[in-house]
Amino acid sequence: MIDLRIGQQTSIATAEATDPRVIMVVSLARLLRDGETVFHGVASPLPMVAILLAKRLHAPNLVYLNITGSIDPRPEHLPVSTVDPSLLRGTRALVTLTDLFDLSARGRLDTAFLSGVQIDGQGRINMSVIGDFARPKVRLPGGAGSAVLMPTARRTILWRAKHDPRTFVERLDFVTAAGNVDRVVTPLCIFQRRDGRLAVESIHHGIMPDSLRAATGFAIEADERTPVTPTPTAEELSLLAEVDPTGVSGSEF
Amino acid sequence: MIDLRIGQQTSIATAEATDPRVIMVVSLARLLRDGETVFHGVASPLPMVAILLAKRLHAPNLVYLNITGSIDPRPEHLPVSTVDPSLLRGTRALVTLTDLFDLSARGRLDTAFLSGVQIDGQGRINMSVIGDFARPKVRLPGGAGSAVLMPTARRTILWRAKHDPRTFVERLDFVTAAGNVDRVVTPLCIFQRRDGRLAVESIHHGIMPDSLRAATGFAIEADERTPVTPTPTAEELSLLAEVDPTGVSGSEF
Amino acid sequence: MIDKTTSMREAIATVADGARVAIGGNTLHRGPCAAVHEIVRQGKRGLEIVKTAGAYDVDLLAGTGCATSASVGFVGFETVFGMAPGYRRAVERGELEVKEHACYSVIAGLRAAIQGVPFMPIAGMQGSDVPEARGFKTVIDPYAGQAVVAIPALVPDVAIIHVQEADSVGNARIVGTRFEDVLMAQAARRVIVTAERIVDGASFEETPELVAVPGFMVDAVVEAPRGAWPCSCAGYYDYDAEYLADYVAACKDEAAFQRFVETRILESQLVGAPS
Amino acid sequence: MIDKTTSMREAIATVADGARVAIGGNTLHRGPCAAVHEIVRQGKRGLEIVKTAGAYDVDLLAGTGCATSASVGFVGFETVFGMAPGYRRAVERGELEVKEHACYSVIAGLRAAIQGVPFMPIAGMQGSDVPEARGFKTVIDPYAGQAVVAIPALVPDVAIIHVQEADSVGNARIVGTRFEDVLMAQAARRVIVTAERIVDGASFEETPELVAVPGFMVDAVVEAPRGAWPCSCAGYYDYDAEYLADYVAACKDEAAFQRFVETRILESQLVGAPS
Repeated sequence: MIDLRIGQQTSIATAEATDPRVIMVVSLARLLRDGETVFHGVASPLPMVAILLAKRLHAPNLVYLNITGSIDPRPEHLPVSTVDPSLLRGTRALVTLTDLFDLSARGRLDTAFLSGVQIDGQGRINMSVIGDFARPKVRLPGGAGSAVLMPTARRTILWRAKHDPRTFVERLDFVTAAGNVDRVVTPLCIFQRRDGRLAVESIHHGIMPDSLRAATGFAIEADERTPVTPTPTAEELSLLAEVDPTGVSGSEF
Repeated sequence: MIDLRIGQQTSIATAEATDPRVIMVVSLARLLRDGETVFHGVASPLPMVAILLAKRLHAPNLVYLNITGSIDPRPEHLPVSTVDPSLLRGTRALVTLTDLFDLSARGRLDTAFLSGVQIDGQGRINMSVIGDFARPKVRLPGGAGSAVLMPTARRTILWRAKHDPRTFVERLDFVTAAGNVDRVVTPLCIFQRRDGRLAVESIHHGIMPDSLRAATGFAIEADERTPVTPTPTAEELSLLAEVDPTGVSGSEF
Repeated sequence: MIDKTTSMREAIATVADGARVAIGGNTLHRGPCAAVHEIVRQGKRGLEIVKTAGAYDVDLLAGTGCATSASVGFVGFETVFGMAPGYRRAVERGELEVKEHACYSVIAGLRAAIQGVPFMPIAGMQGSDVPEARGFKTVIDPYAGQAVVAIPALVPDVAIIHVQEADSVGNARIVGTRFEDVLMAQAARRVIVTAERIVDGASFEETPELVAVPGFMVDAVVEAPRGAWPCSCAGYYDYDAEYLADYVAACKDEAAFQRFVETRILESQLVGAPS
Repeated sequence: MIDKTTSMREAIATVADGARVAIGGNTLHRGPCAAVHEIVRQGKRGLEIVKTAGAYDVDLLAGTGCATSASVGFVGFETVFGMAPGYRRAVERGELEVKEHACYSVIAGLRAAIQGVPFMPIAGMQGSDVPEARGFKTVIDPYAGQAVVAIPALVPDVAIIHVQEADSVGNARIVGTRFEDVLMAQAARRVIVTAERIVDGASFEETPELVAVPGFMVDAVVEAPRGAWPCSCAGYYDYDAEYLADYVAACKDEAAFQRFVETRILESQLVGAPS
């Protein structure tokens, strides 16, 4: 996830259960399953924390993979850069990024975390340009592995720390990647892809359905009957505080 | 090189300069150049000794590559198996066989040593079958890397410790590999490939031209004007005795 | 991760008749021979062997009829003991189909499997009868238009490798040459690791660079001291020239071969079995 | 082998204007930044950068006009400092052509170069605009007939990587993550290794498994202590957040950027220069 502002380190360790940052990281963690292989790439503090949290909560045998090539690392201090050597600590083996892409290419990667500066109603992403591709108004960082991971990973979980009509758009300026998107987690809601379209699965505590619709550039259904995202439990909160005491996952906001 | 007999360890360390085993290994060594990358595969005692000899003689910067993935090893005792872990001694890096094939595939391997149970007048080899491919009279070991190395290595040096009409044939039962053959070294002579055909470059000491012709299944020119392979020098003999004191290179005969 | 240690018997019991089995090591070195012996004991049938350069392992599986095809680049005992007698006999009798490869085309097929693509373009092969004999097709480079040989993906049902050290979750350390073991482990649907020693994986944390195969890619781990014998195992033992000479000699006569298999393999102590 | 040690100035002097330069490391980590600074000092022009995921290195080469194209999958300072300002400006002004890639397609192009084939088939890419935008063609699998995207070979003229330890003949040890450095070194026509320390290569003989790039594939070796700075170098130092914050801030204004390059880079001590 890319943010124009310098990531601030405000601690979410002490934040309330209704803090969108907390809801996002806990919601991402809840989506992970025990024993599956899970990968995040660069610029991914929220997935990094969510994976480590899930391993503490309900997925001790989840296989945590990242660009450093470490497997199930036990970082002493969480880095803001999610390619940081501190993610090597405790690994017993080292693979390469190539090995991880290959793993996904042959259908052995269960879950990939990806994000997009623009996300459309089909769950496709744009990480390339705003405006014309050849001569863009804004040159974005690029999709990293997404054009390969989204179609080949068994499922992709998208996340984005910003939810506004410029992010969730009707039409992408450029389709950087498309594929097996399962869920999209935002500060306002959780989308689930059903029949190729993003539908609101649950809306976060305190978010009004009409403000969610207003913040979303494509048509969605959300009203008072829309389920509310389960509030993080005391256990989830205390383990989150242990996993991310310095609030690295807050750096995306 | 494959031999139906169990390789005997008769020492060539004390053999005379006119011993065909000595002439072969020295001739192979003389063909190597300083600084080039040189590879031998399985079942290659003569090339192994020739490479180590060349490094002592005139090619100290030759890069010696083999299937163990070692680079310029300094084996304490020469193995008969040329994939033996004893070839790891002294290497500072380890590559894989895959890396070595890739090296050749992209044009960076200067010289590959290969052999054939049958060799024809174009310097093509058969390591696959005698008789019909599907239901052979004799199933041979197979060409190992030759079908890839012969066309991609900058040059291939063939050697064969046997020189008779069943080995040097007019027609191969199966073309296992063809490619950039430069020289073929045998117990009787050295062939050089000129205009796509093997021609006698030199005939070993004491070999009669007509017996060479009789031992060769394809047409060659050899008479009293055919140059004689330069006899190994005292320096070559003494360094050979140092490099191969147990006569491993004799195991092919 | 979950403990994956098991017995050799149980690990090999998961190998189905007709399976495509990739076998690690090269010629006389670090082949998973204890596992191969267990395959013979369990009387597997219809196996397809995948290996770049084999010797005793492929020869025994061919000679005992466990294997009915082999995707191989080379099978022989090098200049040490010459040709592979059991392999020769099986092929010449039409009991074993040789899917002839260059070692590099075995690697290319494994690479395609690893990368999830149907084929791998390969340099070389010009002038060889192998592509035609094997039905290897060519593809046209869509950029410069040149023809290149395409090797179809080669996906082993199981890869069996023998390593010096592994931990209980499957992290496998190979000392010295890795041969094609890592490619096989990545390309295969299942991976069986046999190891000289099963060690505490915490000891790998200091230099994870030395682990060749990560545990999450491994399905079963078997402690098998001398598990490469009669092959060599770097840092542990050399190949057993005396045993191999006896084996090759026994192969010259069918009855002698049967007797050799009975007395020297089937009745011998099960390596890695629960005691 | 021959001693390949040289100065940073001499090593980078061999990089021609217009060269395709593969740069090791990933985002904020182990980029060969001392070499990149020397490229800026020598005022190279028309370079094409090859990297999966870049940050300061690609941004600086774009911002200073040394690079005019980049084959990259990602360029940004992650969530640490966000977007790459110099890169953005150069692209938005039309001064830098982005040859958009997925990181894996950069890898595929390098693999084709390594394997001496014109293209590499790649899984994925379905539904992405990248293949059309880049003119990536498809090939038909000659066996099952399925279409697969073909990435053309990507052959760097030179690969520049920074490692923790190298010996004088180029054997290069990488501690921790190797990123795409090894692929780049194999794919490139020439290889420049910069190292924190040049050590006696005899010390590598005990565990040659730890050497990532063998010396015979390397053309030049430069001792460059802190040669990845301001990137991190595993086991040596973390990335320099303060410097990078200053850099990103300076990029917001063109004059400030020029001043920053003058005072913080051009006038600073040449790392690895002969003293």
